[in-house]
Amino acid sequence: MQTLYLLVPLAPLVGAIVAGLFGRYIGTVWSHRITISFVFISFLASLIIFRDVLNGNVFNGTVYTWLVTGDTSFEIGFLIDQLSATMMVVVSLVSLMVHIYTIGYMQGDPGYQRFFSYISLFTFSMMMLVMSNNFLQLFFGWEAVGLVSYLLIGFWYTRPTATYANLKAFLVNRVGDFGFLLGIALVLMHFGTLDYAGVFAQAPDLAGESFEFIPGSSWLVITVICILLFIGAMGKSAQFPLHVWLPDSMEGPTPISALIHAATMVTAGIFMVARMSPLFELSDVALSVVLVAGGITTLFMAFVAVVQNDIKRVVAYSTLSQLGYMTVALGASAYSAAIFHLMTHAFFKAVLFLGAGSVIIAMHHEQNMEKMGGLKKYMPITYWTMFIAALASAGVPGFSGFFSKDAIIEAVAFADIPYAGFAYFCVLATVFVTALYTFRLLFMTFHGKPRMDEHTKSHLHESPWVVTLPLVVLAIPTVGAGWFIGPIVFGDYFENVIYVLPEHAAIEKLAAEFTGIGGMMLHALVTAPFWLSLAGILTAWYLYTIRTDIPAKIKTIFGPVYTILDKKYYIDELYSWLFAGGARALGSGLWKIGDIKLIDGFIVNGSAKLVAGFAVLAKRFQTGYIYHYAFTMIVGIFAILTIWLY
Amino acid sequence: MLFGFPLLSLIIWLPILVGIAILATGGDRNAPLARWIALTGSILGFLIALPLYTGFDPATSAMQFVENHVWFERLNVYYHIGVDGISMPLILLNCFTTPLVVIAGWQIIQERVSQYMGAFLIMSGIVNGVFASMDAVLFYVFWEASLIPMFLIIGIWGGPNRVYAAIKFFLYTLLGSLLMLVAFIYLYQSSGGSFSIIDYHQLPIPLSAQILIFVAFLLAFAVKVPMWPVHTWLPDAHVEAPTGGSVVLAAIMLKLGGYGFLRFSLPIAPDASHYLAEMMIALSLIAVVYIGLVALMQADMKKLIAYSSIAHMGFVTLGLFLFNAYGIEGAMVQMISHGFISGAMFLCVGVLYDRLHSRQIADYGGVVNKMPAFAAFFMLFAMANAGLPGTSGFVGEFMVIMGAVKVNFWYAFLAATTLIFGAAYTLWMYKRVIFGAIASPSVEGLRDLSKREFVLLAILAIAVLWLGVYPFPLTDVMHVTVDNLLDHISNSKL
Amino acid sequence: MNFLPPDFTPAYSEIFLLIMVCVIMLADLATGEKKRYITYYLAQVALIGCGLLTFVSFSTETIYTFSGMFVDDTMADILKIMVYVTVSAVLIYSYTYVSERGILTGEFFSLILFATLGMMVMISASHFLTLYIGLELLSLSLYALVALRRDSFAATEAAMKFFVLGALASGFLLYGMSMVYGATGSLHILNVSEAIHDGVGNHDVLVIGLVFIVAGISFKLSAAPFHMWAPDVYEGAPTAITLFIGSAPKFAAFAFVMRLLIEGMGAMVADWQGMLVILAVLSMAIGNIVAIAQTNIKRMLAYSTISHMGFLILGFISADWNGYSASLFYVITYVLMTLGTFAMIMILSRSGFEAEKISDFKGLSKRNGWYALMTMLLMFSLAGIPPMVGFYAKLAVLQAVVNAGFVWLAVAAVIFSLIGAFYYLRIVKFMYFDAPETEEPLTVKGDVKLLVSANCLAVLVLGIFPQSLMGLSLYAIQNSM
Amino acid sequence: MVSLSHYLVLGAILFSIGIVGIFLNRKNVIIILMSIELMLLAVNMNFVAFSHYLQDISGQVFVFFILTVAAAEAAIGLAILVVLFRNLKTINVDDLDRLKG
Repeated sequence: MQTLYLLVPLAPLVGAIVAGLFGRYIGTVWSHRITISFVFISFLASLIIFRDVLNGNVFNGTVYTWLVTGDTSFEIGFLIDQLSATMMVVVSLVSLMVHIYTIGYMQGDPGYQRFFSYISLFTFSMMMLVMSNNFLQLFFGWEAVGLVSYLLIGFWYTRPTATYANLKAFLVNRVGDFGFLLGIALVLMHFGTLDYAGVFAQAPDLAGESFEFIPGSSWLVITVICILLFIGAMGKSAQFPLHVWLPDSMEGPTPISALIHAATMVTAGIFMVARMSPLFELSDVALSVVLVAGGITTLFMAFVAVVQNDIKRVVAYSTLSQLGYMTVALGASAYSAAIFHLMTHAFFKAVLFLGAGSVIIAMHHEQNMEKMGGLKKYMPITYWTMFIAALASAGVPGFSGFFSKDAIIEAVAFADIPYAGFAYFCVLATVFVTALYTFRLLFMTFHGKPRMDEHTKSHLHESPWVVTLPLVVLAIPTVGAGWFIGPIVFGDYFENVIYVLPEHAAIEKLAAEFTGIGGMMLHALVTAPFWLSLAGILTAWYLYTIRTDIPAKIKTIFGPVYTILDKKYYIDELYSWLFAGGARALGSGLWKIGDIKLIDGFIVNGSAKLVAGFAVLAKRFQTGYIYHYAFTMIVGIFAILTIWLY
Repeated sequence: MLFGFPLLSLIIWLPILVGIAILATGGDRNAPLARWIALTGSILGFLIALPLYTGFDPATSAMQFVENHVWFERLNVYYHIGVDGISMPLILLNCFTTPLVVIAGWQIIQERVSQYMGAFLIMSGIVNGVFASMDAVLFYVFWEASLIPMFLIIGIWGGPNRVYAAIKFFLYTLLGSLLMLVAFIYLYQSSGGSFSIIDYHQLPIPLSAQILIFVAFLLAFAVKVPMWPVHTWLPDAHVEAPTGGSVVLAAIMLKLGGYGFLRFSLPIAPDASHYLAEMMIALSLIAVVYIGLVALMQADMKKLIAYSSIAHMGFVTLGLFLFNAYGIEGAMVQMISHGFISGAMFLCVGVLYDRLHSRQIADYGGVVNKMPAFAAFFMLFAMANAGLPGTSGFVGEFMVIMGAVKVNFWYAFLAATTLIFGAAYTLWMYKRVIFGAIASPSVEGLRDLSKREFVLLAILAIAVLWLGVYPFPLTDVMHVTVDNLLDHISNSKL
Repeated sequence: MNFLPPDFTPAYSEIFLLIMVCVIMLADLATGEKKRYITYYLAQVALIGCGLLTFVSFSTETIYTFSGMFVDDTMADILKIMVYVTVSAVLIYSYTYVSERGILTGEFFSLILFATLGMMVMISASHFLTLYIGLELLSLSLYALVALRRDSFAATEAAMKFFVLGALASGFLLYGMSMVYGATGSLHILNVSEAIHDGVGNHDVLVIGLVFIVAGISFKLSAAPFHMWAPDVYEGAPTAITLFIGSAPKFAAFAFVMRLLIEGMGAMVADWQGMLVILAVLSMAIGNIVAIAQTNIKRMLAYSTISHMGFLILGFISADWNGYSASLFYVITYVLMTLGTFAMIMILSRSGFEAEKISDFKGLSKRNGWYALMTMLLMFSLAGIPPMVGFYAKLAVLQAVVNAGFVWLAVAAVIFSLIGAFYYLRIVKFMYFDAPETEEPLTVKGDVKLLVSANCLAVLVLGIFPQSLMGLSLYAIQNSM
Repeated sequence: MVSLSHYLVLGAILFSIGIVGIFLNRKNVIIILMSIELMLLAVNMNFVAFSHYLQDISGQVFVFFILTVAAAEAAIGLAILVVLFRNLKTINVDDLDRLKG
């Protein structure tokens, strides 16, 4: 079995190296064949492992010792249990689909092999992150994923906006990793080891301990650790303060938006918090922070999504909002619901992104929805798969999205930690907004009068099978995945992996009422979310097919509100002015004044000039007159005499 | 003494003798001869250094390969050399870098080739001497002698403002080391007439004297590291030095300071080290944060990398004064990894400089379109410089931060900011130089890496990745020595 | 009253030299302008003869003759041998220079040999009178040598300054001697030291005497308050004479201090130690700082001599055999370096062109790599950078000072030597970093080339194996104390 | 009656007149030569006084050597003076400032 575990991450790595280093020699066709076959091997292996985990044997072992220092040894090892197995399947499936999809999307692009090597490298890093059994390897996967997203966002390096976006993405991720590393440091300090098993074992008896975090106040150790780890998660999963990079990362090619910025990388943060559930459970303060961050992100990003006209930006903000959902679920200790939503979201978001990609191909890389319309006739498969994904995303009963989102909403209702009320309100309001912007996208692109120019209109046709096949394949779980909610969320699927305190009993209460999928769907008719999403769909239908003039009027009435939303609450400008600008100003100030004037100018050259000044001064004493020389000799003697005699 | 053969002396004197032989080859007519002798000499120097690693016994903290002969009894000075867990990796780094530097200067240096190659080989021998010497005067002689070749390298083959940089470099280091000389003489007095460093480790010294000695050593090593207030010579020296010169300067010369702290300041004045630890940590943190910000604003690539190496070396001094195993071993690993990374970064800038003769970032843009292989290597080294896990840059910083959090969370907090600043200035420079459309016709004319440059960068890339993925063999060597040093520091000498 | 002829054996070399000088003067009458090399070879033969004589009569115990006025101990023998070597080196170096300037006359050789005789008498003086006679013989012949170039304004002016200040200094010295004579009642150095040791004389008179003697000494050493003559004389005199003034007399001055201050007034160590500290600090300060502002190479080397004399005095301050042997070692290395440096200046200057400015060293590495390397070794040794011998000299002297408890003085010395390092570095900068002004190849005679290379390589070799010289100086001091 | 200290005081006065003669004089070099001679004679005065006081002959023997040396010095001093005059056409002390700095 060990070789299988090794195979899952190493196969894509080998593929990446082959395509990366020897891409030019083996040509485009062979490079995508090799990478796809290796990722396929990894997918198969993870399926086998998934089945193996299902019938019970969990694995936690080390591959090799990375480093030994100060009586702790850091290893590279794997922890294969239900959580990592599901994640492995999800990641490898979506990655495989994206690999196949890219053949069509990146047709004729000069960097073809390079792109394939990057996405395989991404799969390798994601696998390392998911399968790791200690914090160090988790951090390695964390940063490697950040690196690959940097490479992929800036794939078309000649576009200045792309290189700006990838630098911004990397730096914001680095801010998150900054917090994450400090969290790991504290873990090592207080637990003495970075191995999950060791840490989780000691966690309960460390719950009470606190230390002088800020000289005045003393904080719980666990709280500080969890908040720091969550900062890392915020950076990676683009939660409220550190979300600015995700919309810009749309500069990268669409396949990677689907793979990285929807399905896998952004969910790494959620996976990490779920994995650290034994720690998070011990600190209510941390959970409420998670809750609040999730709530803010989900609501406010949804509003922004409504006003976006670029198709990929809409889907990006929708991802932000859905991630907010998962974070809220984590905050409410409904980890299994969060993971379940992560899984379902991976599928329907991938479909939405890939669908948007296929629309963009058809429209010759035109991304502005205002220039689209009436594509339904020309692209039936894309239309119908995106329609299913939209239904799932809006949470219409029967589709996967409904089950996971509904579970989360009710879990938050039962949660009783501080700020749960606020989170519940956010989550509820977002249901309506999600439905609104998802179907706004659908109607603007596929229904109504075609608004594109003649030339593109004449060329409109359905994308090749390479593009539509993944859409169809991913559409199936978009519908079907929801039905497995029973065993995964309410059953004992995550039984010994995710640890939930008895008092955070949100999931138990839900499990008690759960009467199967049918019962849940019927029950939904009674609850608010169903009606909200229905209302959202209807308003979208009304505004964007029947009375298309109303949105313009709304925009004029709510002028300032519209601009705030359009400018994404001016957060981007604030960050670039405060942090980037501030750092540059401070840097040049320190350099010009500190280094050049003060140290170099004043102390170093200053002392040199001082000595030179003395030299010229003393040189003038040597006047050349004999009597001056005689005089100094006599003064010398006289001085010594007076010193010694008196 | 390994099987009766004075290996360590050979490692020190072989490069020097080969260097002198190259000097003797005279003018530029037989330049190729000088180059080939230099290459074979440096590779030979590296090969004979390997038994140091293979024959090294990591179980004992005592000195190995020891040779001890009388040098001159008048002042009771011995030719006493030996190697332990701290100095052995540094010697290997030095022997590893010299062939690279010789290859780097192969085509670029056309005038006075024999003096160039000779200077480097002599330099390499002398630096080996510094790391291996266990006698205060022998250490001091090698320490000062290493200034002369570097002074000539910067001064003769350097850039336009080389004279100022060379003299500033020389006098700056000389100021520090002269005070160290007085400290050695004082120790010679109080130890009753012995210059052996090992006696100094056991010598009880009152606190006030310890503080004076520590300050004297501090000035000498702080200039070399360089630590924050006395660092202004490094950017000038780097900007003006030829490519090979700045690689040696960054990869090896800066390690002399770190090594000095480990060999002298900590063991000889442990109480003073504890007493002044906060100040040292504050200085190192300033180096990390202050220099990180200053590096952001540089318009000259070499200056930027120079400032970045000051920030990385800030980690070394931070690690040293945490007085725990993570810190010190982290500092050691950081020194080795910084040797590889900043050496590689300077080679990359050298590759660009040889083509366009300009170091200004503004003169470049879109280099990736013309030099994809170079862009890939430069990406790897930029990421390593920003401390990406999987590359050697991360290992040292990780261990030091782990050590810092044990002492005080906020030390680790400030140190960890290097993650952000490091990434910011390196990648911003990378973006402006490499990414984007082709900025100017001169960039249009660039051709990709020549075979020589490719081999050079490939070797360093392998080193950086190997140390990042599997650092175990390096740290395994230094455990016992560092633990011995730690419990030596912990018990007071008053 | 029977007159016992004194034991002449210790003074054989002095007598032999006197005879040879007379022979040279007569030989010079016979030989015309062309065959001047005969007097040159005679002079060399004289020096070699003295060397053999001193070497033969070498013995570790000290012998007193001429009723206690003349002493021959190991230190005296070693110093004399050093003087012979230095003077013959001076003659070899300056032969071409002097012949080009037309001062290759009989007087040149006889005056130099008379000066050597004066030095030898000073070295083995154990009576105030012999000391004074030796000193005056040396000084007067030096005044004459400086004025040898009759047609050069600078030389005559330098000679006059040197004469006046020299006379003033010897006046001080005599006044000091008279005071000491009055206080202790004897002119024999041994009796004087016993008298002071027993506390015979009136303390104030002794202190006045001591001050005046220290003034005379520091003039001879060109130490700080009494250094004013050195820059003008070094610059004014022809380079060959400056070379002679800068090297051999330093041995004599060292002996002068040892005999008079250490052996004579050793008991008053508390007093003269303080005075020497003042002298040392002032000379290091003035020497190093003013040298930076110089453009004339000879004037710069004058100030460098002043700073080196400051370091030399550091050795005396420690007032024990360890310090004196450090100073002796310092003097030997200093003379070795000065010989090499001035020889390089003479090599650079040709007939009609005086290598006066420091910038004449520009681009020497391109004109002639070998001599550039040689000068670089000298410069780094003068600056006290290991692995050259200059460093070990500084190390020994600093160790002596710290041993005597003057740690602050050592720190001050080190700071001044840092300032000093700059102007030595500047010469290396001119040689290696700048382009040459003239493309003239250097024409050098075989023997000078050989001697200069030996001299400079000695600086490096002694740096790597300093034990020989250090051991010799220790041996010399220990046997004669 | 005239005691040792009187002689010493006289010697000291003569000595200081000699010194003052050297550095106060702005006119010509000959006066400097004369003041040097005066200084040496003052020292002789001291030696004779001490030798008589100590009843020890060696002091007076020393005086004879000082006299001969003083003569030799005067000779060389005048010789240099002549050469100086031939070159600089002046023996004014103020003109001897070519070498300075």
